[in-house]
Amino acid sequence: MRIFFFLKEGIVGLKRARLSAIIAITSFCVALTLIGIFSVAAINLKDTLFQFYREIEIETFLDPGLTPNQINNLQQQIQAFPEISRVIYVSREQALQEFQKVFGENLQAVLKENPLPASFRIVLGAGYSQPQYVEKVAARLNQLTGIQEVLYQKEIIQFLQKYLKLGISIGGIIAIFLLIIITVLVFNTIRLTIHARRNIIQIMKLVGATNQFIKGPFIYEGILQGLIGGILSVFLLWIIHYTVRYFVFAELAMENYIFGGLIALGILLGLIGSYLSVNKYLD
Amino acid sequence: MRIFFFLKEGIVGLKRARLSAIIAITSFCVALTLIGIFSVAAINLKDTLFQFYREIEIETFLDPGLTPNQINNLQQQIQAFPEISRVIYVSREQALQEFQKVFGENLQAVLKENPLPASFRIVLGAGYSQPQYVEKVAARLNQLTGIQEVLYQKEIIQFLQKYLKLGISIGGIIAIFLLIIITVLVFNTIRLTIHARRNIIQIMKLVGATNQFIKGPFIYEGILQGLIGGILSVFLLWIIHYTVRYFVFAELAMENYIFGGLIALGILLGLIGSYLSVNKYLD
Amino acid sequence: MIEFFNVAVETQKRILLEQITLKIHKGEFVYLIGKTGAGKTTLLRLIYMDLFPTQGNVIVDRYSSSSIKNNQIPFLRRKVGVVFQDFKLLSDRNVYDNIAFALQVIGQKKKEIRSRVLSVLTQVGLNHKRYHMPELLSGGEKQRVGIARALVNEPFILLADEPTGNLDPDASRGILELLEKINQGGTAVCMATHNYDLIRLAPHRTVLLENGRIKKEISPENLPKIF
Amino acid sequence: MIEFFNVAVETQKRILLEQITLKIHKGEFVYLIGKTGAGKTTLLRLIYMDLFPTQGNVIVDRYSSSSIKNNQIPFLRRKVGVVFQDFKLLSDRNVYDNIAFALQVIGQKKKEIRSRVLSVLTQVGLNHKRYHMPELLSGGEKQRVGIARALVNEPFILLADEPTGNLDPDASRGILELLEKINQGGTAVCMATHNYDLIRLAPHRTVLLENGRIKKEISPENLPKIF
Ligand SMILES: Nc1ncnc2c1ncn2[C@@H]1O[C@H](COP(=O)(O)OP(=O)(O)OP(=O)(O)O)[C@@H](O)[C@H]1O
Ligand SMILES: Nc1ncnc2c1ncn2[C@@H]1O[C@H](COP(=O)(O)OP(=O)(O)OP(=O)(O)O)[C@@H](O)[C@H]1O
Ligand SMILES: [Mg+2]
Ligand SMILES: [Mg+2]
Repeated sequence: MRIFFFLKEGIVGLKRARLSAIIAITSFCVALTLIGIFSVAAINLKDTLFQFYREIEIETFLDPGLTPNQINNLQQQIQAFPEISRVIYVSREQALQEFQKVFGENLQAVLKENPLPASFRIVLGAGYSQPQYVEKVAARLNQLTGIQEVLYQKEIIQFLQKYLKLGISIGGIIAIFLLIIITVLVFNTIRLTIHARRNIIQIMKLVGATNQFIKGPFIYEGILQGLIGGILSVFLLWIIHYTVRYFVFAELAMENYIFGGLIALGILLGLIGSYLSVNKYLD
Repeated sequence: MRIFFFLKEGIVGLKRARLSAIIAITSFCVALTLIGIFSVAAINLKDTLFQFYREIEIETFLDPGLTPNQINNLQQQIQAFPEISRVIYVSREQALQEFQKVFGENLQAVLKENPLPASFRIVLGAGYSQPQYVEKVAARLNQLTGIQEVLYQKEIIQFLQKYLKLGISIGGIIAIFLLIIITVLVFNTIRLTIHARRNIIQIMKLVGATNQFIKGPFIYEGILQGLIGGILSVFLLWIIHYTVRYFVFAELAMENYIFGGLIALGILLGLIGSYLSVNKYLD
Repeated sequence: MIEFFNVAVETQKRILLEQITLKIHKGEFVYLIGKTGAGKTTLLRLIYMDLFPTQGNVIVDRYSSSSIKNNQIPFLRRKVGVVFQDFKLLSDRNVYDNIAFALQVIGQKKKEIRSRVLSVLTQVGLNHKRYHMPELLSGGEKQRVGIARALVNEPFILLADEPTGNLDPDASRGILELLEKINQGGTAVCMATHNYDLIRLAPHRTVLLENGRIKKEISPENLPKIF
Repeated sequence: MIEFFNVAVETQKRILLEQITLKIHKGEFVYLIGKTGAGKTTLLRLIYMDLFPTQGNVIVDRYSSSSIKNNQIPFLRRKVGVVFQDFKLLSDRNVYDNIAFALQVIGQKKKEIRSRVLSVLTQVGLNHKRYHMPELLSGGEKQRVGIARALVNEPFILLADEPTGNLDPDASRGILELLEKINQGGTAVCMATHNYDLIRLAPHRTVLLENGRIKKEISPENLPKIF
């Protein structure tokens, strides 16, 4: 009964205070859109990094004196590492051919002998292609007998590790501030829309409305504003996402939970914001 | 005369509508702080990238048969490239020593002969350490006679180039949206603070105030709000910057013009926002 | 039913009311007169507890100003109909909704609300303007909406703060007749007024305020001698 | 000086005023009477051009409703003092500043403002409350602030919309005397009122509105026969 009355009053309230409602809804919409853009940026950055890490290979050079049997043994030993998904054997001959391709020179012709060792190319499992695992695996590989040298794309991994920490810190700080700031801005807007109607609250009190009763419509109005703003921000974000995919970067990823999250966040902010704001006008 | 009256009225207006003023100023403050955080993030990202690029080296392997004279000639030829700041000669012996350090094996002992060529290590000038220059310089070096092979950190440069475009696109889009959204939010706040006093504008009109006269105090109030919000955001940003430097990342850079820019942006937004908003209540 | 015990209201600057001892009985009709600024509105605000005495005690129905809890005040106000000097209409809804609001507040059913609002609108003669917004009404019409809102709740007492200040003599007489009819139905009425013509027309107990004190209480029989 | 030529004001729903032809001369004192909702406030709004006729023409000073430009309206209003039925005080500043505002608008010097505000505050008897905020004033006091604000500009005509509606008889008489004094100083006065006692006390030309039309114009000599 009452819920319906509040809901109806909330809807009617939006119509009555049209300017305030429009302003509050646009505030919600743009604020949530901003959060949405950030979320999309974050998941894309994450995806990109993971994709890169998936391509990381470790190369282990083998002692020259190993018999085929020993090599086989070693390969099985490495294969058993939980972090490792594939181990590819590269013989000395294959290594020489590759060297020739890269350096364009027939080493064997110059040196009479193949100076290159045989090696394993090791690809890490999906869950483990992250710098800390790469280094751990590399260290453990180094301790195996028969392995002469462990090489991996140290430079890129170090580069990423060095700036990843910074990037995550800065990103995290920005995300926190973004949320705080958006919350402050949206709450301010709600507060002002209610402030513009403070005399109405005053009159409601004078004709005997309980505080609960006064709050009701304002809170439902806030929730509705958040909901509508959230739905609009979903549209907006979808359009932005589509446009960016079309014109700038076709691989831009998107997760559906972001849409749901924005609407939920809108409702939550509307609820809390209007609840706190209207309370200031009740003793 | 009038300017002073408006300014005084603007200040008095802030006091009279204290709640509105506080809300508007906090909105300005947090919005500008957000923009400040973004600017700091942007300049740091830029700095980091440049710092990384400054460390890019190009290595050119020389034909084995060159005489010291020819090498000298070549070095001078390369030195003359406008993009290049330093050229370091690495002789075959030095290269061999370095190889031994990295691979731990005495190549010469095994091979009887040093298979490694002499090389130039080339460092690009400050303005040119960017991927497009690196590739161009490398291509031009390749065409010089006496040079066998040009090597550079292709992987990292390609990695950066691939994701830099994406990063700059996303960053740019976010920056534009951020500015639009912040502007919308701040304008909404100003609009509502004026909306809450619409009856005062109505009364001003009725006692014969010209539109100019009505606007004056509101615009000065808006400018003051922007100014105060800007100054507060500078403090806030300074504190955040200091805290991040202290606890997270000591090398975080900061430019003073960001502080000035925030205050200027606050004043500008306050001016335009209040001008547009108050105009809606005048025919 | 309403009792003031040696009530005083003071602000930092000055005394608004002092030594007010007054009793309004069930179903009584009381005029409150006095110069502008004498304290009539202040006295009425004490009754609907929009203001609390700084000294003494006001008892309304079973509530006392010294012990009433914040969450009891709305329930007190539902039993006290108030007509405000400055109307205090909700500017965001039309006449019908303004009046209906006082019933929605106490959780009345829609059908019941409709019949009661229409009946009270007919009483004050504004049925034809029920869908107007307050800003489109003349001063007198706003006043009548305020009276209708105060009546619709069937309060045990109606406080009217100069309800005829904005009305022409005919309309004033109409309002007075309305209030008397309500009073005859058992509702007490306490009306602050400057319009002595009305008091002459319908003499009732009259309380004269001066500078925040009760100067005189005049019984209906003695009234003709005063004016 | 003020002329209405066959003026009508219509809204979508109904006619608020029609066939109004009226002339108010320099220095005249005119009462506007009529039932509540008759159109008195609407007629006054036409004079200070808060409303425009849908038919006919209103001429005030050298401005005509059919040709006045938006940016001329403020200058017209500076010559027309208006006392509003609902006061329309600026709630964000005190009594002194409310009155001073009407002078700041026209760019008066601070010293001049001070002396004129204080003089007009003394005229309406509110000097001691000059630093009060409007919400702390009684209805009658607010009314007097409104009158003071209307007077401070030394207008050529003063429009008063029921200025005594919230005042006790003594105070009403005081206001009327004030208006008459102003009128004797050469300022025209047009006062909408329900208070026939005042008209009897100070008879002047009286215009009776009914249902948006001028029912009768009564000259001062004929007034006693009417009431
Ligand atoms: N909160 C307050 N603080 C200070 N003074 C106040 C406050 N409220 C009212 N007053 C003053 O108290 C006095 C009595 O005010 P009140 O409104 O009760 O008068 P009133 O008898 O209703 O007058 P009127 O007939 O003009 O309506 C007035 O002088 C008013 O200025
Ligand atoms: N903008 C409007 N739209 C529709 N109707 C209006 C508008 N303004 C006024 N009215 C109506 O016009 C009529 C005349 O109103 P007006 O305020 O002029 O009356 P009045 O003579 O001043 O009455 P009172 O003595 O009660 O103040 C009223 O019935 C009012 O409801
Ligand atoms: Mg009063
Ligand atoms: Mg009127």
